[in-house]
Amino acid sequence: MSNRIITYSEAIREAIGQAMEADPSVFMLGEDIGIYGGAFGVSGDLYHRFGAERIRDTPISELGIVGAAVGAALVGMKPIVEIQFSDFTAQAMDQIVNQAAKIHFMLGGELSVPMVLRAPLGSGTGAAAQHSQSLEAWFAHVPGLKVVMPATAQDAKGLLLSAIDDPNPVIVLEHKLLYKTSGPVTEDAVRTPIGVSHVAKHGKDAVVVATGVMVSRALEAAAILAEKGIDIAVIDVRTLSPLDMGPIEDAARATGRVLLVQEAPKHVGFMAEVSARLAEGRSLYYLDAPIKRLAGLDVPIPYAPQLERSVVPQIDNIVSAVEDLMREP
Amino acid sequence: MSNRIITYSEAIREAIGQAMEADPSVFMLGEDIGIYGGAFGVSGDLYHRFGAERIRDTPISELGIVGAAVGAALVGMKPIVEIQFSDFTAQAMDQIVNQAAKIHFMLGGELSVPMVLRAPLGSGTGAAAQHSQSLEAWFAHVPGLKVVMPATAQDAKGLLLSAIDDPNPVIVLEHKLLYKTSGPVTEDAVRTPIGVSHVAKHGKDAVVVATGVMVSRALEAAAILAEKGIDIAVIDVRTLSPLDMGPIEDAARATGRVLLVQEAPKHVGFMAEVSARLAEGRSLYYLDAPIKRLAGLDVPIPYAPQLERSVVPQIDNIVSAVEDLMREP
Amino acid sequence: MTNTIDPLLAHPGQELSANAETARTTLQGMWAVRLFEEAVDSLFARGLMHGTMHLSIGQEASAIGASAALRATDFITSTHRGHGHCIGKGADLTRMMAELLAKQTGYCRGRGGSMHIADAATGNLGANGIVAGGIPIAAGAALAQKMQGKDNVVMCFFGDGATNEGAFHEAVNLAAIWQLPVVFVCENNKYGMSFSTEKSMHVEHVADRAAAYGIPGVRVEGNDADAMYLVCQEAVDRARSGNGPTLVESVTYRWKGHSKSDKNLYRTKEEIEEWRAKDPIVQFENKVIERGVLTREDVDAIAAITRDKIRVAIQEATTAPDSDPAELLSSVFRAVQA
Amino acid sequence: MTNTIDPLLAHPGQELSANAETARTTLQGMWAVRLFEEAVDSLFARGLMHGTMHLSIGQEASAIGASAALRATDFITSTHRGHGHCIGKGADLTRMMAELLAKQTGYCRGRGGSMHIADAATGNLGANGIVAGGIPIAAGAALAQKMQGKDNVVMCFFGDGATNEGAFHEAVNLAAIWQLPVVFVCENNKYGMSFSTEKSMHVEHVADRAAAYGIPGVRVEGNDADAMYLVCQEAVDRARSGNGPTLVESVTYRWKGHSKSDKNLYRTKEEIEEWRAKDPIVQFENKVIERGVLTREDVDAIAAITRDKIRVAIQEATTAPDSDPAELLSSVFRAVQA
Ligand SMILES: Cc1ncc(C[n+]2csc(CCOP(=O)(O)OP(=O)(O)O)c2C)c(N)n1
Ligand SMILES: Cc1ncc(C[n+]2csc(CCOP(=O)(O)OP(=O)(O)O)c2C)c(N)n1
Ligand SMILES: [Mg+2]
Ligand SMILES: [Mg+2]
Repeated sequence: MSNRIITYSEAIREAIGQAMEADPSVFMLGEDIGIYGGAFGVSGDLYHRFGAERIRDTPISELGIVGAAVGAALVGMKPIVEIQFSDFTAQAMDQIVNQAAKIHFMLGGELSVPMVLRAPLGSGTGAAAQHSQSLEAWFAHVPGLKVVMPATAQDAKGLLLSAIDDPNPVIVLEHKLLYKTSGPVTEDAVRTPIGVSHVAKHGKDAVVVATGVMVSRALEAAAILAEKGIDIAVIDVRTLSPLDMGPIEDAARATGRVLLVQEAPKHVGFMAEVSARLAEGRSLYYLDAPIKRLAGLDVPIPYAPQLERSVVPQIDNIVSAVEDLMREP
Repeated sequence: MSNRIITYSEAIREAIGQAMEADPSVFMLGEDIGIYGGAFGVSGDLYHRFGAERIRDTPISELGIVGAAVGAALVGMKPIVEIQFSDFTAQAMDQIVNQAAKIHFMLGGELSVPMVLRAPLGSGTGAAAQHSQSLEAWFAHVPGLKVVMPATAQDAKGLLLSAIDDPNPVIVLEHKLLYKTSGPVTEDAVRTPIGVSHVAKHGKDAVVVATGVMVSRALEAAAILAEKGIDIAVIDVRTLSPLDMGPIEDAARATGRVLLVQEAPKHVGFMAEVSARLAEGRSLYYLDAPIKRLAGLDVPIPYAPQLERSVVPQIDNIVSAVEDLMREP
Repeated sequence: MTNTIDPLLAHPGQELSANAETARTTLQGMWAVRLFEEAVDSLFARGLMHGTMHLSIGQEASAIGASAALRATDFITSTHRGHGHCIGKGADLTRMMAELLAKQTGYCRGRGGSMHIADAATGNLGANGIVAGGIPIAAGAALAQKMQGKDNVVMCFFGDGATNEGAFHEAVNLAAIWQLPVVFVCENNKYGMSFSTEKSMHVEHVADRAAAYGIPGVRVEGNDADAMYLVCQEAVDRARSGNGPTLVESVTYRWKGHSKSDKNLYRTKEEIEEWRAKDPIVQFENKVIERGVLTREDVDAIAAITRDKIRVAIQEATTAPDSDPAELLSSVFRAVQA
Repeated sequence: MTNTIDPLLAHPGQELSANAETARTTLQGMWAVRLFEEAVDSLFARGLMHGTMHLSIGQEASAIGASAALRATDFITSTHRGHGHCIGKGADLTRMMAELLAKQTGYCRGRGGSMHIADAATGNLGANGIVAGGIPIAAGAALAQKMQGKDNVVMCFFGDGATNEGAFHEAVNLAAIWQLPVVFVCENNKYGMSFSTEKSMHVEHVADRAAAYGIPGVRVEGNDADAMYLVCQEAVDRARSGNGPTLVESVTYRWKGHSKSDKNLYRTKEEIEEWRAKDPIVQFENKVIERGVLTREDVDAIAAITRDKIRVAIQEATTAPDSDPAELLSSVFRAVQA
């Protein structure tokens, strides 16, 4: 089981390739995933390896595509849908939420929908408000969906493999800025378990809980903070639903100070749930400072680079937020 | 300004009628709102009063309907869209979220979308998983949308009137079980301000924060608890976005104990935000007990009456939850 | 013990009313739908049933005639008005009734109710509470058949109103470009709730919409089980032999209101009466008797036998255990295999 | 000070190339689109522009010919590939360029970029980053005209790929049943990103899809400004006189890749060359010269003048202040009137 440094995109492509080799019922469908290789180049050469039937280009019809995946999944296939930008899941919400998420439960348990829906999310590419959202909170709020957000190349592969194995619909949200980042990735088809939060870094002074691209920003902030003598833990919430609070609560108890970081707008976002769970877990009795959230501003993502940067947390914002937290009470 | 006892449905209808009389640019569009009078009878006789042009029946095309409302709103009309069940907003999410919510900001501020979208939400009618969701958290998470949930007949009228006045898109989520409930409602077109939480009942031992039908359940629970010597405050969060935390924080400080109640599944639901805001508001330093949430189970809403009741908070669940809260620490 | 109607038999290219065997199964099927729904109507009226109901009384020939063109291994997707489709595909009447009565033995263990009956064993991929929700699903199931190299067909039922949804457009287009083995059966009962097809479309016939997808669009008298069967048989053959989808428009009518809240303000008594006169069961009974395929006694016996099955269904369902809240939390996800 | 091209002039029923005045405005419009986008392409390549860009070079006759059929009070909705539509409707070139350069003086104050340019003053209700997102909006704006008793028309631009979206279906149906004053202009450039119309539809022409809505569907050579104008003029007249929508299929081609990430793997060099040979500007120039309406010197002067306007646009935009983060939080909602 050797490791190489490959990109996050390559890791996803490798996972799909290995799953398709292992199981003829796995196939991919989406817009421009064939000869074009995907809007973000993720499917790449898979079309040449597996052909047009299994790397299936579709018309621009997100609702139809997801619905077709649901139908195929019901009768024994294991479709992987790529939605070009996660913003366009808005077009397909009926099939995702009213169909895929509910079928197993609502129809009594005999049928199930082993579908994977992959979509890039997040800002940072100058694509403006309709191509830059972080909508993970929508999916996490829907019973019947599992929701993962890989933050590393290894997890991009490992979580996707677990998602493909899973007999339930799994939403895989990939941050666009991560596609070109690299990291060590096992050659073998090693699974990252769904439903397990990951301690990306241990630390004793405070804990930063983050998702997606914010995990790497938190780790960079940790390095800066270390120089200032502040030792933070970083927890990567790889799975938003079902949520594993174990490592988060352990770190919160151990450090007494918690910063929650997300790119999405703050209001009714995912990190509100982490905060509420900590409250229910009696954080009241062990925290040294109020739980702090650092999140995107409650605005649509603007186009201009300086505007875009200003509305979502950057490394220095995380550094300052931790410093503020350390000054409490 | 006299008050009569009328139903929540009648109050909505009255608001629409008064707004349409006052302003020729106000009109309604939706499925079966004309001669049928609306799936829940809300539009009632408006069709006979205002005719088929202004009480406009549409084909079954939620995305098209909302999009048409957006377009009409852009050029000076004030459309009120009725979506038959709020679950079907899933069909229209692109127009609601990628268009209506973003246009004013994204296009630079000249254009705006003075649209109202009304939709019934919630369980309790045996309509099962695709007709019973409470999706308020989705909308509240989207910058550019205002979101209200009237809990009384007066507010059903007053918040709708404010929504119609508002130059921005407002989502009005009405609980189906409230349509037939009655209360005193001013005859005049009195507005309930958007963005103001309401103290439905004062109390000194604990505060219950609730939305929609949970407000009346909380008030009924309060009566039962009063007999047991427990005096609770009840806050009606009439506007989910923008959220007014003032009365909530005041009551939390005054009582030291907080129960948050929503019908929607707990995970990443609206009340997580209230909890997180309290945490940020330094609740750590003044609360006597951990903040507690009482919410729907994280399951799709089932059909069978006994199942349906078991998955969302009932009056006795609120009573027990408050009692538990009082036993802390 | 199952409580189903006899499997639908059909002889390709031959009318259902042409011989005793197929005439019998057809009549049984139509009676089962009619009597099941009459029972439901009455249970509902007496407060013994919960939720809402969409009855297809008056449309029995459409569901039963169409289903007769399918094999057991073929699939269907259905709608909120789906009792007929379920029965046509071979559902157990007791389990259907148990579902509507919110019982643990119901098809959905009481979690779905009338709008969500599915039956994996008979290839019923589910009724759907979302108008047009099943259409993309049908296309996907058909895609799977093609990819798996199977020759099963998917029959996709939906209403006239559903053809105004984007889901219809996207799904039919996918089926057309990929030439999928699916038959789109639009049951045009003239209204989507209260909105008539004259108002909801600017074309005369739903079948005209096939032109946008380059697939055949066929209009058929949906109250005539024979006609329905023959048209669907041809469409099923086309699909099965790899020649792609067909849009079948079954012209029919629902006698009852859309659902329980319907006051029938959008249509006239005369119109309803006109269509009651075109009762698909009476028409078929008269035809088989005229043809000498069955006697009056035969057809009466069929109705009586079916009535018994419905009685059994109600009895068995009523005495079944109520559905169990304890299992809900563990039923959201299928367990992951270790 | 504004930096716009001359308002598009047209004489109903007469080709744009038929007289000097209209020939001049048409050429100016097409050159403005071409040169604006060439400038954008180069700014982008040099790293001076941000985000992504969708260029309509090669499609200029379609946007400009169609717009020529509109009045100032008419409306348009546009797409991700919308520079031509904006310019055709009279947008200020400096403000467009400023938007793309992320400036405070841009149409969207730097918040929207290329995909979101709107201009209330000229009736441009906005480009749209969502494929087919503008189509229901156009129907709604047209509904408003009708309800307000105005005789304005809405011209709705979208691509061939957009016709596969449910939004197209639902919106065109609404426009058809309500006979709204809207002209649906589908710019069929043969591809939705990499997916060709041969693969994405099972009908030959986008115009065939009009049949599903009972509205006229007209196919026109989109690289011929005259043809485009005449067909749109007729459709606009139809709409304005209360006779409902038309689906115009403008057959054209984009020379450049879909966006910056495009490696053109899905089409051949030959195909691109074939279409480059059908350059809409060259065609129109040759035609007006042949007709003796303008001279070679005239047409060269038009190009030169337009080139200057683009130069001014870049210069003015470049020196404008960057857009300001401080105002964002207060810009999400329009303030409520007290
Ligand atoms: C997406 C969606 N919109 C609206 C509804 C509400 N609704 C349920 S059935 C119905 C009418 C459907 O008409 P049609 O498709 O013709 O079927 P029919 O009821 O006539 O059998 C409507 C509007 C729904 N269930 N789903
Ligand atoms: C709903 C949606 N799906 C997908 C995309 C990504 N996308 C942007 S443009 C485009 C191709 C559009 O094709 P067409 O409508 O033919 O317009 P063209 O680009 O050819 O002008 C795609 C797939 C999008 N922006 N919106
Ligand atoms: Mg119908
Ligand atoms: Mg195109």
